[in-house]
Amino acid sequence: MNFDFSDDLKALRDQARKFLDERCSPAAVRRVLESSEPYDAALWKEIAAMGWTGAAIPEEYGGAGLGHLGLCVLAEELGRALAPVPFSSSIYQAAEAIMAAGTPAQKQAWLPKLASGEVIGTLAVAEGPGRSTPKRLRASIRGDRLSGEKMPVPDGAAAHLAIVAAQTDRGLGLALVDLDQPGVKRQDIETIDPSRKHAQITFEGAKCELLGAPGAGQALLENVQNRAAVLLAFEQVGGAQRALEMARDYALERYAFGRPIGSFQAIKHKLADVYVATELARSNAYYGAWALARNAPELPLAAAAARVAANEAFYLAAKENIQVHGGMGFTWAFDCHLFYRRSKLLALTVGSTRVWKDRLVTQLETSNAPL
Amino acid sequence: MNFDFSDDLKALRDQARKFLDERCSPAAVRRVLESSEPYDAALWKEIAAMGWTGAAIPEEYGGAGLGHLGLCVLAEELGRALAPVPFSSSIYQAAEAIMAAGTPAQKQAWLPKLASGEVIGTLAVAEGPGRSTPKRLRASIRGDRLSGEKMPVPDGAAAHLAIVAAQTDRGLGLALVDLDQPGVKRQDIETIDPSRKHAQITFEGAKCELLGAPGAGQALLENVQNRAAVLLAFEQVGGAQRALEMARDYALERYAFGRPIGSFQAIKHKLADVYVATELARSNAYYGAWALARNAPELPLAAAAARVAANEAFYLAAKENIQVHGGMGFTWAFDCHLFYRRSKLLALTVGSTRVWKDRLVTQLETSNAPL
Amino acid sequence: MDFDDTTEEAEYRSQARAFLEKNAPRRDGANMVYRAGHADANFLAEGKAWQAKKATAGYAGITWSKDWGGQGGTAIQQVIYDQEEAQFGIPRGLFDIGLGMCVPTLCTWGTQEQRDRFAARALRGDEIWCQLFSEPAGGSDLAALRMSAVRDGDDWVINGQKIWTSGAHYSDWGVLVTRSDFGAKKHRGLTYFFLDMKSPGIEIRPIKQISGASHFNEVFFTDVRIPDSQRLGAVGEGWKVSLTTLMNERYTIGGRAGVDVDEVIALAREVELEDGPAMKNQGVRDKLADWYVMSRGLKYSHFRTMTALSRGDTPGPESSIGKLVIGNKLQSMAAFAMDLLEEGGVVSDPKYAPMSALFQQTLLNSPSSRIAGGSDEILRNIIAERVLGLPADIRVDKDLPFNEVPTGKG
Amino acid sequence: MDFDDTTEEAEYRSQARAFLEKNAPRRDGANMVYRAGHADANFLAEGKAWQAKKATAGYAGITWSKDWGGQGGTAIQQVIYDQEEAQFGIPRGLFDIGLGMCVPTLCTWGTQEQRDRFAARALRGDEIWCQLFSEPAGGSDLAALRMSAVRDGDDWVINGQKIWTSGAHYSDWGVLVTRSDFGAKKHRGLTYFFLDMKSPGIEIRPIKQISGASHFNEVFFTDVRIPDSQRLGAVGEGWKVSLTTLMNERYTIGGRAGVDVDEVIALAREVELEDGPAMKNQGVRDKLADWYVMSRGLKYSHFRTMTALSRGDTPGPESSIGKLVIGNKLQSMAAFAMDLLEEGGVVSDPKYAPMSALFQQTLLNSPSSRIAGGSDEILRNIIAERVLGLPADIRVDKDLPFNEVPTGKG
Repeated sequence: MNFDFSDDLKALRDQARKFLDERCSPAAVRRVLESSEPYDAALWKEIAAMGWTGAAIPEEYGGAGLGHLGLCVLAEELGRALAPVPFSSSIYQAAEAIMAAGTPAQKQAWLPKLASGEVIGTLAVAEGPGRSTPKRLRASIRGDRLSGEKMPVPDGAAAHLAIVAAQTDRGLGLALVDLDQPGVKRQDIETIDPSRKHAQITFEGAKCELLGAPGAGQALLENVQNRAAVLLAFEQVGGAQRALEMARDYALERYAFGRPIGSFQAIKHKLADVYVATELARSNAYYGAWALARNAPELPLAAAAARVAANEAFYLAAKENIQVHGGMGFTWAFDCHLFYRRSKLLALTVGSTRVWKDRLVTQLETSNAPL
Repeated sequence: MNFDFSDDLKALRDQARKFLDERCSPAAVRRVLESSEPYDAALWKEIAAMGWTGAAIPEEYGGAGLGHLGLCVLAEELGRALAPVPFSSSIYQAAEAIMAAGTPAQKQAWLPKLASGEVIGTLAVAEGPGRSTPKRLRASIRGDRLSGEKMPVPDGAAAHLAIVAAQTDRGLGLALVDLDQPGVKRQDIETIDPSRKHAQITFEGAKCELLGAPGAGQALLENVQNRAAVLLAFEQVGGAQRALEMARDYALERYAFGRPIGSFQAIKHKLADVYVATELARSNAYYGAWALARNAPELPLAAAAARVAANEAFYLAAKENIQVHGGMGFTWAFDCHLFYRRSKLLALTVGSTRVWKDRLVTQLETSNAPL
Repeated sequence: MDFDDTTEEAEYRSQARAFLEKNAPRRDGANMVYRAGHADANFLAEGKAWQAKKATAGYAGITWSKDWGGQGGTAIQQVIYDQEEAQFGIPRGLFDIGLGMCVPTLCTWGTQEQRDRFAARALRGDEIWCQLFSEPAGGSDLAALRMSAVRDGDDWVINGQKIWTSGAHYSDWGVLVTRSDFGAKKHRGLTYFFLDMKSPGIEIRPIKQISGASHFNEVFFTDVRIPDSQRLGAVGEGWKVSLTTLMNERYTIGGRAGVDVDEVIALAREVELEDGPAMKNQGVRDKLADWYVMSRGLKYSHFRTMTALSRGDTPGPESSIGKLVIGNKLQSMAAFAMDLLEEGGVVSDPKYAPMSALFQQTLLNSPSSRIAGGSDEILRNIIAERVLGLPADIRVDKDLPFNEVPTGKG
Repeated sequence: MDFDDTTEEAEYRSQARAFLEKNAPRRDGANMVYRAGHADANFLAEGKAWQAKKATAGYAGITWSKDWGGQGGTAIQQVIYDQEEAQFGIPRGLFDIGLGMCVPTLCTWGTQEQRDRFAARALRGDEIWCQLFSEPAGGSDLAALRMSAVRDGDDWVINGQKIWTSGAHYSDWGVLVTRSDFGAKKHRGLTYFFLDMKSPGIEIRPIKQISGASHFNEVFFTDVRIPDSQRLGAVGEGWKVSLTTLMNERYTIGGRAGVDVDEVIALAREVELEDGPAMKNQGVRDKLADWYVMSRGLKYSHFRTMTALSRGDTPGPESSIGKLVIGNKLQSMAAFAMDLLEEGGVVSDPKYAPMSALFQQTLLNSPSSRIAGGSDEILRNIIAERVLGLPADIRVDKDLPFNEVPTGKG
């Protein structure tokens, strides 16, 4: 039994934490939150230089070939630091999609640039509020031209490359679109977490090429979402753990009625429940990492379980961290809300708990995974 | 604003509580629980003699004509005392069904005897585990003969009269059946709460007459269930209140670590939550009582809300009462389990929370009740 | 059992409604969300004008005794007026604290001259009052306050900081609890004053909340002088006087807090899920039913309280269940409504987010509603202790001299 | 990252499996629910015979040091053996407490003679041990125990009552904590013994639980004499010795507790709701997903703990999350499964209730699983204090002489 990360990866995690503690303090997150800066460009350069962006990209395409387990430990640290960089859009989604379905030419064209961080990619699916079912999406591909409107697109303003879900004459497909062209209009969109910017993108006959077969869009999307769900789960576990530690530290230092508030059972038991949720999420995420790294047939089930547990753990940890901080907790000045915003943002990226619970049970119905 | 019971009814409630405190202690409930006694016959005689069974039955049919508000306050006390008598089957269900749909002759034949308690009635719908949808019921009426198997039938062994849901050539109907006849076989069935006995009843061409129109069974059932739901909600609120008081008293008297366990926030906050649930259930039940007493168009919505709140409050109060009692709480010797058993029994009589939540939302969709 | 007014109540209601119809616009979307927090000059002027009208018509200080300049009316009359007023679009929130808490304390503990000087002006809205109680050192633990008051001739010199003061920046007067003796036990050694908010040495800074709004202020005191004649109650009796203020917290009707299940239902009717409208989804229906039952449970609990008021009884602490249930319900409804919108749920731009981003705003506001005015934890303690009669928490601070109570600071 | 054994582990596992295949039947429905609680003579004989076989084959006392007669093996070997044994139908539960807690305490604190006299017999199953700790006065608060031990010559005379003792009626020996000094502080003044369960003056009464089963006993002591030579640790040091017993609580693998989400899923596949199979109902699916995530979260947490063991680390108190999650999950799953059965859900007769009334039985059993062996509240305290490092509850009893600690009695 060796259900844990290797010592090398643990060492990588420790380096990553040390680096982010210095370079990505809450103040750095706040700077992006309170400005129109699309992301922390300097930080992005540095983590790219350290090879994080290329961690799971094969060496032949300029990656570090660390594999997905390496990406998981980095994701946990990026989540813990609330890093205001387009990592999840560019790596968990765009790069994963190209690795999964790209032609050799497409891989050659984009993966090295995504690995080096010089190109930022994103995945554009949603067209406003509501479930993005294949039949409901309006964007469409005619020949090598894409038209339609996507909103919200994570890192839509910063991205150079978008993978866009759109209708083809053979059903939903994915289009690779270079965003630096006249047929593309972008506009910032206000969301609950401005430390990760989103945009509305309008495509007016923009030049594009297909990624994967014309009708294969939905299957491809679900595969990419499964992979992203595991990686996001590690970000969420990292965030939950940090929020729990913040609450614990405050409960030790803050006194009321002559004693640390952490000595009241109302606080102790609240944080015990947060701890339990976080540990259950972590263990489900580990199983997801195992399935992701091996591309195991259990991935769809493992990813759904990891996501459901992580969505709930991070949101719980973030909202109860505010509660433990009392009045100061809901002020702009304290950092609690940075975690609260991010927890809800991540809980909706690639779809809500409701959707993933349904995906989970569908797997129980269909797959032969041991119950 | 006078959203409360009248002083007369409050006086009735006080009498009822005083009487039941003396005559229906937990020991009395336990006697039925631990024996094959179908119910506490002596207690039944006394409450009938006091006119409780006839409370909501019109005087012309030998009732007290107290109306349904009177029945509500009695229900709360019977629920508080966990009274081991066939009150809900005979009064909330059988008598209500006959009052709602009986011919003058049927009312004349049965209501006076139900009012006096000399006849015990029940409603027989379920045919084993699972939802009793009209299409799924197998019992059938041919002419004046009923065949089929009903299980579990509350008070099925004690009852003289059953109102049975069965198929007619025009859809589901209700049959009035005198149970003291050869075509009827009964067998006791073990349930989670032997202080309220249930039976399996087999009808083999038993003589019966229709109650209401042949095809009107489902509509009639739903109406009777709405009325019973409000009355059961008062029993549940009474039970929840009593369980909460038991837990509170024990938390005051039981010491651990040199202090009453009721001084620990884990216990204080648990009981505060039980109190909140009980008060919300009480208020919803009051609104149900108002709608029941006036036969208001809001009854289906009010009944569903009352039932959903009451199901959850009594079960929560009963299970956390055990928790507060610790080790002694799960012993046979302590009375906590009497409430726990009853809370789950009542939560399934006339259908589960799941079903009633659905009925509630259906009302929101269809009725014009002010949202 | 009915929801009808008594004859007197009906009469009072129709008069109130007539007054409102004549003097105020019906409430609608546009004038719905008047907030006192960020009040501009314009809003202040409107608010004062409206308060003057109310006073003239006899709807200010409805429950106040006549010799305070009130109407000597009943609590139910107040509730009835509030219910009616709630249906009109008028400026809200400027006077609740002053008329509900501050001035009644002044009238209870002050001299007749002080009553004459302040009560009428407050009722007419000429002067606005705020309450300066909470401090950084003490949120739930009010008596932990450290603002020092040192006697100097006929004055007291005040130094320290208050926090969570609504309306400090537009208030004319304030009530204030200070610590005049750091060596006395925690709940002794407090002294209570009222003061001119324009006094030299007061600095007011708004507190920005998660939502971006600022409903509260920090108030810094540097050598602020208050004449001893503005002391209420004896030196060291400040706790007792504070209790009067907190008791006086006027019984406010459980007005609907922004979002209720009705809004979620409205959304569920609109939103399409994979298998049709959200309203048809059993998982969604389960949650709607839960929130509906809580929402209406509170509504009917409120009717029961009103019934008690209507009979002249005073509602007990059981009314604290409202805030406990609403705060958590708000947060869970907002989070779930956003889930129904999927990836698009994160958008908080009112141009694109359904119902003008009501749910996104609620998600960001709701944490404060679980804390401000009594945290979930304090409310559960109140219910456990005052309603159920369970013991108070063990207190290690009560009998210590204040300057020996552990604070965790060096 | 994998779930594979190391070479050594794989080797050990295959040997263990070979032993089991050769000596025991595969587990099936019939022999699945062996319970120690109500053990008849037959079950005892089988159990002892099986334990003897294990001992001979070297699978008893796997982690015990050799000089106690153990195998000097590792914790992971114990886990591996337990995993394998769990798949076979053998008598369970007779020796866990004795070999896990009692005898290790004896070996730690007793003399070499005592080790020689008792350890081997216990390992071979010739003698069964029970633990006499809890008392009516102290469940969660173990140190509140009042059983008195009075020195009389070379003996001690014991009076009082113990409770929640599993297997008292078939045990040969027991370990016992008593209070030898009521004037000393609560955690001093305790003295620890082991004794012959057949000693005169011991009366054993089974405790009937809600479910009707009796897994525990009350044990009454009337002038029971224990020779001083059977004292473990110094007089007044009983608390310290007890801690050894509790520490020694063998790391037991989180065996599936009767009902898990898998059983609810099996039911949901069968049951028809108004709109088709329960498995297709979104409300049901939401709940199944929640329980699945908890269930597998615990499973993979257990794998993480095993990994630690496999590396020779000792798992910390974080393993207490299992019991906390399982107890509540059991109760809510049982209640919900019964809801799916509607009116018929109340039937507990295995002839008629689906899955032989598994869910009805679980509803009645589950309250004990939230209390016995550490209540939800105690477990949350353990996590908060030992994992998160939050302060202990305020103790008013620790420094008082025991006979001055408030008990609420007169």
